[in-house]
Amino acid sequence: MSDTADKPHLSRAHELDLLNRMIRIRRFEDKCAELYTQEKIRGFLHLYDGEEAVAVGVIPVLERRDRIVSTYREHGHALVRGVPMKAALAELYGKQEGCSGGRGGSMHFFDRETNFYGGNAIVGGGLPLAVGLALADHMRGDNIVTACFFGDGAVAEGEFHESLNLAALWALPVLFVCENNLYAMGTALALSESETDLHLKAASYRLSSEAVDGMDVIAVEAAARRAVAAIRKTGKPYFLECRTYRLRAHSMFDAQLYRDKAEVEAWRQKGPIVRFESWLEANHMIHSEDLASIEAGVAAEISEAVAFAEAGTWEPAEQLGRFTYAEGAV
Amino acid sequence: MSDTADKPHLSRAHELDLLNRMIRIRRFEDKCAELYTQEKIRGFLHLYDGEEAVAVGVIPVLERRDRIVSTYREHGHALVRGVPMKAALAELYGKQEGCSGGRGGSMHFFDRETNFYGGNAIVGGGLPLAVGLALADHMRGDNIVTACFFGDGAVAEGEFHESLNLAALWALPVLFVCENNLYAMGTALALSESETDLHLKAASYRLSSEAVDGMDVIAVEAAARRAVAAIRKTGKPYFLECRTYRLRAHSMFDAQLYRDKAEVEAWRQKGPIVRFESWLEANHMIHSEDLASIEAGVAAEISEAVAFAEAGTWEPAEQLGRFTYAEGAV
Amino acid sequence: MKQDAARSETRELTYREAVREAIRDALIRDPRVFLMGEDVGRYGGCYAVSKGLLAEFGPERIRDTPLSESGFTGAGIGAAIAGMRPIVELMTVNFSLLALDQILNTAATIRHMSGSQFGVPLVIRMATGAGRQLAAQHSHSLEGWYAHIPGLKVLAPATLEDARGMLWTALEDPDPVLIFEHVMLYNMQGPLAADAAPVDIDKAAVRRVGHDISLVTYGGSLWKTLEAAAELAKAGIDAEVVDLRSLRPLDDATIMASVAKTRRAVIVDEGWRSGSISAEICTRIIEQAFWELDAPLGRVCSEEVPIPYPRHLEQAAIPQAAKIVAAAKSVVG
Amino acid sequence: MKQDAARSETRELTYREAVREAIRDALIRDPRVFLMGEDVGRYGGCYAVSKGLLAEFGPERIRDTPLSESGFTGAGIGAAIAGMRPIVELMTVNFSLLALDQILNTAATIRHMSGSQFGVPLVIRMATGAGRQLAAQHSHSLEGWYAHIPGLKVLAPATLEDARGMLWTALEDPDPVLIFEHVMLYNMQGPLAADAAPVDIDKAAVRRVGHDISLVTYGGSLWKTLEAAAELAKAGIDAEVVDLRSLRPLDDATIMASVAKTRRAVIVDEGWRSGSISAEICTRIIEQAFWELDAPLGRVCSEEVPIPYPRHLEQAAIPQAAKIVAAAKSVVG
Ligand SMILES: Cc1ncc(C[n+]2csc(CCOP(=O)(O)OP(=O)(O)O)c2C)c(N)n1
Ligand SMILES: Cc1ncc(C[n+]2csc(CCOP(=O)(O)OP(=O)(O)O)c2C)c(N)n1
Ligand SMILES: [Mg+2]
Ligand SMILES: [Mg+2]
Repeated sequence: MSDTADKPHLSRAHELDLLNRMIRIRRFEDKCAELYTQEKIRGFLHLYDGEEAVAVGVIPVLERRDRIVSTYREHGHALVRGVPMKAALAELYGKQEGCSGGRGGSMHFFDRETNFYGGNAIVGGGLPLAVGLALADHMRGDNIVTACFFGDGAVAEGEFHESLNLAALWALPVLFVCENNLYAMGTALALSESETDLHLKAASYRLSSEAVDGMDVIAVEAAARRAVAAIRKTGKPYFLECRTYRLRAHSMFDAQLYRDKAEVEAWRQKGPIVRFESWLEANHMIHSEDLASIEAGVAAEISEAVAFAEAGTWEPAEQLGRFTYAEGAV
Repeated sequence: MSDTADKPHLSRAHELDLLNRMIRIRRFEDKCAELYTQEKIRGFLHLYDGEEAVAVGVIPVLERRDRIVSTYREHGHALVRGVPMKAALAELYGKQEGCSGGRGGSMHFFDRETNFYGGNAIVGGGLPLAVGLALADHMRGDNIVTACFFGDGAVAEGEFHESLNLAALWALPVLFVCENNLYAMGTALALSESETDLHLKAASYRLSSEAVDGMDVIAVEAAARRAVAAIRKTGKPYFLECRTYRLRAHSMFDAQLYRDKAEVEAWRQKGPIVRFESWLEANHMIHSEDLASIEAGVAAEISEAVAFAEAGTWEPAEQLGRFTYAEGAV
Repeated sequence: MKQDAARSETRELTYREAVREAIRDALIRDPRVFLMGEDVGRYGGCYAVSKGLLAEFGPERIRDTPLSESGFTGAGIGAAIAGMRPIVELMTVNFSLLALDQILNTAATIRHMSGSQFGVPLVIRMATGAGRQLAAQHSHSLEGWYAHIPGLKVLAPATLEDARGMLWTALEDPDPVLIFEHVMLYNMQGPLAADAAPVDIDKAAVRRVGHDISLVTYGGSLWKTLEAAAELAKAGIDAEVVDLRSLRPLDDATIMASVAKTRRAVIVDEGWRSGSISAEICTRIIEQAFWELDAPLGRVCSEEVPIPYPRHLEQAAIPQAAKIVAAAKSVVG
Repeated sequence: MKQDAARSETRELTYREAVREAIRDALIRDPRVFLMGEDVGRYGGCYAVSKGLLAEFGPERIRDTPLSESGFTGAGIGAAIAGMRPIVELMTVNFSLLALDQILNTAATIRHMSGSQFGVPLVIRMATGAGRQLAAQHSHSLEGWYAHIPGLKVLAPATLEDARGMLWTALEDPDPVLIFEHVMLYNMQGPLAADAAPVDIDKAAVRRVGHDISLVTYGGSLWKTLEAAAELAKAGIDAEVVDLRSLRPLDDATIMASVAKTRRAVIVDEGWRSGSISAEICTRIIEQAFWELDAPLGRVCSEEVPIPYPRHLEQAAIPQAAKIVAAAKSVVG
C-alpha cells in the first residue's frame, strides 16, 4: 500500500474495520445481484464492485453532522454512512420499511438520520444540491462538510462546471469526490473529456485538488483526512479524484461491449479488497480467523436484512398520492 | 500600440480601413441610441461602445465561407461582417426590410448571405450552435472556421463548459472569442468567476488559448490571424480572450449602479477608437482630412440607412403565422 | 390568512414596489430568508425589484450569482433542504429552461423519492410574459406549462395585494413554490393597504361579479380581461372575471361555482394555445360541469408562434381585450 | 407517403429492431445523416437500439458524446443548420430537460427569429414513459408537454410500422422533429412488411373501428387502449381507437370525424393529468364538436405523483386497461 499507510492512527482494529466495511459492501451487493436475478429487486441496479475503497476511505472520516450527496451507485456510500442494511435492502425491494419508504428503490436511497441526501439518478444533478447544502451551512457559520460523490461522466455536464465555480467562488465547504472509474456507461474517459486528468480540470476553478489511488483504501483515507481537515479549517471546497474501476457491468442491463474481459480481469487483480487483504497478510496484520469472522458477521447481517426485506410490507396503493406534497399541505 | 503593429501587412490603407470600421460602428450605434429615445427602436438595445476593436480586429480576418455566431450585442459584428447597415437598421425598426425580416429586432440579427447565424439573447446559447456548425464542416472536410462571440458572463454557464469540451475533444474548427468587458450586466467578473483569468480557464480544456488587449485593434487583429491560421492548419479550436470594456450601460434600462463614473471615464480614455486615432496621429499616418472623410462617409451611410428604415414597411399582421415552420411544410 | 376587515389607510405604490416590500419584509421577519439570483444585488434586479436591498441586507443575503441558472437554482434547493428559506430569482422565465432539470428532477421529486424525509421549502420568482418587444427568446409565458408538474405550486400574482402578500405565504409552504410576475405589471400603480399582509394562495378570486359568462384568467391577462368585461357590459353582457391566482393547484371550486352560475366560460391566458393551462381549465369544466354548460367554451391564448419583435405583430400574437370581447360574444351567442 | 396496397412478405421483428433499421436505412440513404448521443456507439445504445451501427458506419457517424445534453443537442442544431441531417438521441426524455433551452430557445425559434433564413432539419429521438420501475427521475412522459412548443413537431410511434417509417419522413422535414419511443415498446414483437417504407407523419390512424365511443391515445398507451377496447366489446361497447401518432400538429380532422360518429370520447395518455395533452384534445373536441357530444368527455392519465419505484404503485400511477374500461363505461353511461 502507499506509504501513508504508516500513519500512527493505523491500528489493527482500524484496519480490520476498513476491511470489514469493504467486504460488507461487496457481499451485500453480491446478494443484491442474486436477488435481482430472482426479480426481488427491479428497475436499474448499479453495483459498486471494485470501488469500495472510495466510500470506505472517505465516509468514516466525516462526522455525524456532515452531509452526503450521492449518485444512483450509492449502496456503498449508504452502508458506510450508517444507513441500516435492513433499510437499504427493504428499499431495494420497494417495501415501506425501506430507507426511502420504498418509493425510491436502488437509485434513491435517502436517510435523514444520517444526513444522507440521496441517491440521484440524474448524472451531475447532485452537485448543485451539495453546493446548496454547503451554502446553508456557510451562511449559518456551521462547521459542516458536505461530501458530494459523482462519477467521471458527470464532469462533462454543465452542472459540474457551474457547481465547482459556485463552490470555489463563494468558498463553500464541499468535498467533491469524483469516482473516476474510467467509464461512463460504455464511454471511456478519453471519449468524453478533452482533459482526462480530472483533478487538473477541477484545479482550474481554483480550488484545492488532488488525485488519489482509489483502489487503495489507506491512501483514500489519508487524502480524505487532508481534505476534510482543510475544509474544516478554511471553509473552502476541496476536490478529490479517486481513481478506481468498476468491475461489474454498468447496470444489470449492460452487455459490456465496450471493454475487454482482459481489461476487467487485470483490474480485478488490483481490486481494493484483494489488495488490502494481501497487504494485511503480508504484514501479518490479519489472521485467517479475522477474515472468517468478518465474513460470518457480514453473512449474518445480510441474512437478517433479507429476512427483514422479505417480511416488509407493501405500501397500500390507496396511499399513492402521498409524498408529492407535505402531508396536510395540500 | 502593441509591437505586432509593425507587421508588414499594415498598410496605411488597411489602418484607415480598421479605423473606418470602428467609427462606423460607433456612429451607427450613437444613432441607434438616439432612435431609441425617439422610440423608433424598442425592446432591449445593447450597444457595443468601447468594444469595437474586437469585431473589427477579428471579423475581417475571416473569409467569406467562414461562419459567425454572435450575441444580443451583435450590431458591431454584423456591420463588420457585411450585413448592410440599411438592413440592420430596418431590423431595429422591426420592418420587413430588416436583415431578419423584422421579426428579430436588436438581439436577433441574422444574415444567410454572410453566414451570420445570429443574434442570440440567451447568454451562452450560441456556443453549442457554433460547435454544431463546426461539426458539420469537420464532417464534410470543409476548411471553414466558425467564429463564436460571447461575453465574460457566458463563461459561468454550463453550456460554455460543454461546448469547449466538445470542440476540443472532437477537434472542431471553432474560434471562441470571449469579449471580456469585465461585467455581465451589473456583475463584475470577480463576482462571477473563481478564476478570473479566462484564457487560463479555457486552456484547461486543452485548446490553444490566449488573451489579448481588446482595446488595441492591431493586437486583436494579429491574434485573430494567428488563431485563424492555426485553426485552418490543424482543424482544432482556439480561444481568444479579448480584454475590453463596455463604455455605455448594459442596455437602455441600466442605471449603472454597480460601477463608478470615474471607472468608466478612465476606460473611455483608453477606448479603442481614440487610442488608435492617437497612435495613427503620433505616427503621422492619418491626416485630419482622412478623419473628416471617414466621418462624412459614415454619416452619409447612416442617413441613408435611416431613410431606408423609415421607408420600410410593416409586415401585415395577417402574416403573423409565418416563419414558425417552413413555408408549405405545415 | 387574515385579511383585516377594516383597513385604516392605503398608499400608492407600484407592483414592483409591492414585490420589493414583500421581499424586504421576509428578510426582516426570518433570518433564514435570503434572495439569490443574477444581478439582484449591485444591479438592483433586472426589473429593479431588489433595488436598495443589497445596501440594507448585505451581499450574503442579497446574493448576486454568476450566470449559472441550473447551478444556483440547485443551490437554492440544497439550501432549502438544509433549513434555509431561499428566494431564488430566475430573472425571467426564459432562462428558467436552463434550470428545468433541477426544478423538475430535484425540487419537485425529492420529497417523494425520499418518502418525505426531505422537503424543499424554496420560492423561485421569475418575470414572465410578452409586451415589451423583447422578441422570441425573451417573451415566453410558461407558467401554465410549469403547472403540469406535480410537486410544485405555481402562483401568478396579478394585483398589488397579491404581489405584496403571496411571497410570505409561499415561504411558509414546505414545498417549492414558483411565483410568476408578469413583466407588464411591474409599473402598474395603485393603492395598497398600509398594513397589507400575507394572503392565501389556494383560492381563486372573483375580481368582478357577473351573471352571463365567466371569464377565467390570471396574471398579466387579468387587466385585459377586466377591460373586456367593461366593454362587454356596454353591450349588455355581464361578465364575471375569475382570477386564478394559483395555477397549481387550481381552485376548481371557485371556477365551477362561477360557471354553474353563468353557464358559459371563456378562458384567457398568455400561453401558446395548444397545451396551455386554458386547455386544462376547459377540460375540468367539461369533467365537472358539462351538464351545466349552455354553450361551448371559448379560449383566448397566444397564437402559436414565437413572439415577434415588432409591436403590431407582438400585440397580434398575445391576448387582447378586443379578442376577449369577441370570444365572449361568440360564446354568449 | 405511399403505402403499398399489396405487400408481398412480412417478417417478425421487434420495435427496437424497427427503429434500428430505420436509422440504418437513413444512414445508407443520405450521407448527411449521422447519429449522435450518449452511448449510441460502443455501448450500443442504452436500449440497444443502435447496436452494431458503430461497426458498420464508424465513429464519425455513430458519434458517442460526453454527458452534455445541452451541448450536443445544440451541436445537432448547429450541424442541421449547416446542412447535415443529424439524429440526436437524448437517451431518455428524463435527461432532455437539460437540453430544453437549446430545444425551445434555439431549435424551435431560429427559423422565426431569422425570418426563415435558417431552419433546423434535426431529429431528436428519446425514450419515454414508465413501466420499468425506474422511479421518479427516470419515468417521465413529457411528449405531450413538448407538444406545447410552436416550431417543433412531436411524434409518438406506437407500431412497428411507425417505428420503422416515421424517422425518414422526420428527416425530410425542414423543421425540428422530436420522436418519442415508449420504453415498454422496445421488446414488442410483430410482423412488418419486408418493404416497409416511410410513412406519413401528419395523420392520426384509426386502429380499431367502432361506433359507441372514441378512445383517443398514442404511443405506449395504444396497446392498453386496444386491450380495453377488446374488453369493452365483451360488454357490448364498440369502441373506436384513434392513435394520434403526431402530438404536434394534432390531426383534428381524424379526431373530430371519430367523435362526430361516436358522440363520446375518452382520451388516454401517460402524462400527468393536469395540463397533459389529453386536456388539449378534450378542449379541441369541445371547441369543434361540442354540439355533437352526447356525454362529458373522460380522460385516463397518470396520477399526479412522481412515479414510484414499487411495481404495484407504479402501475397504480399510470393508465391501465381496466381504468380505460371504467372511464369508457362511465362515459357511455
Ligand atoms: C443527465 C443524465 N444523462 C444520462 C444519464 C444516463 N446514465 C446513467 S449513468 C450514466 C453514466 C455515468 O457515468 P459516471 O458519471 O462515470 O458514473 P459511473 O456510472 O461510472 O459510476 C449515464 C450516461 C443520466 N442518468 N443522467
Ligand atoms: C441564460 C441567460 N441568463 C440571463 C440573461 C440575462 N442577461 C442578458 S445579458 C446578461 C449579461 C451577460 O454578460 P456578458 O456575457 O458578459 O456579455 P456582455 O453583456 O457584457 O456583452 C444577462 C445576465 C440571459 N439573456 N440569458
Ligand atoms: Mg464512471
Ligand atoms: Mg460582459
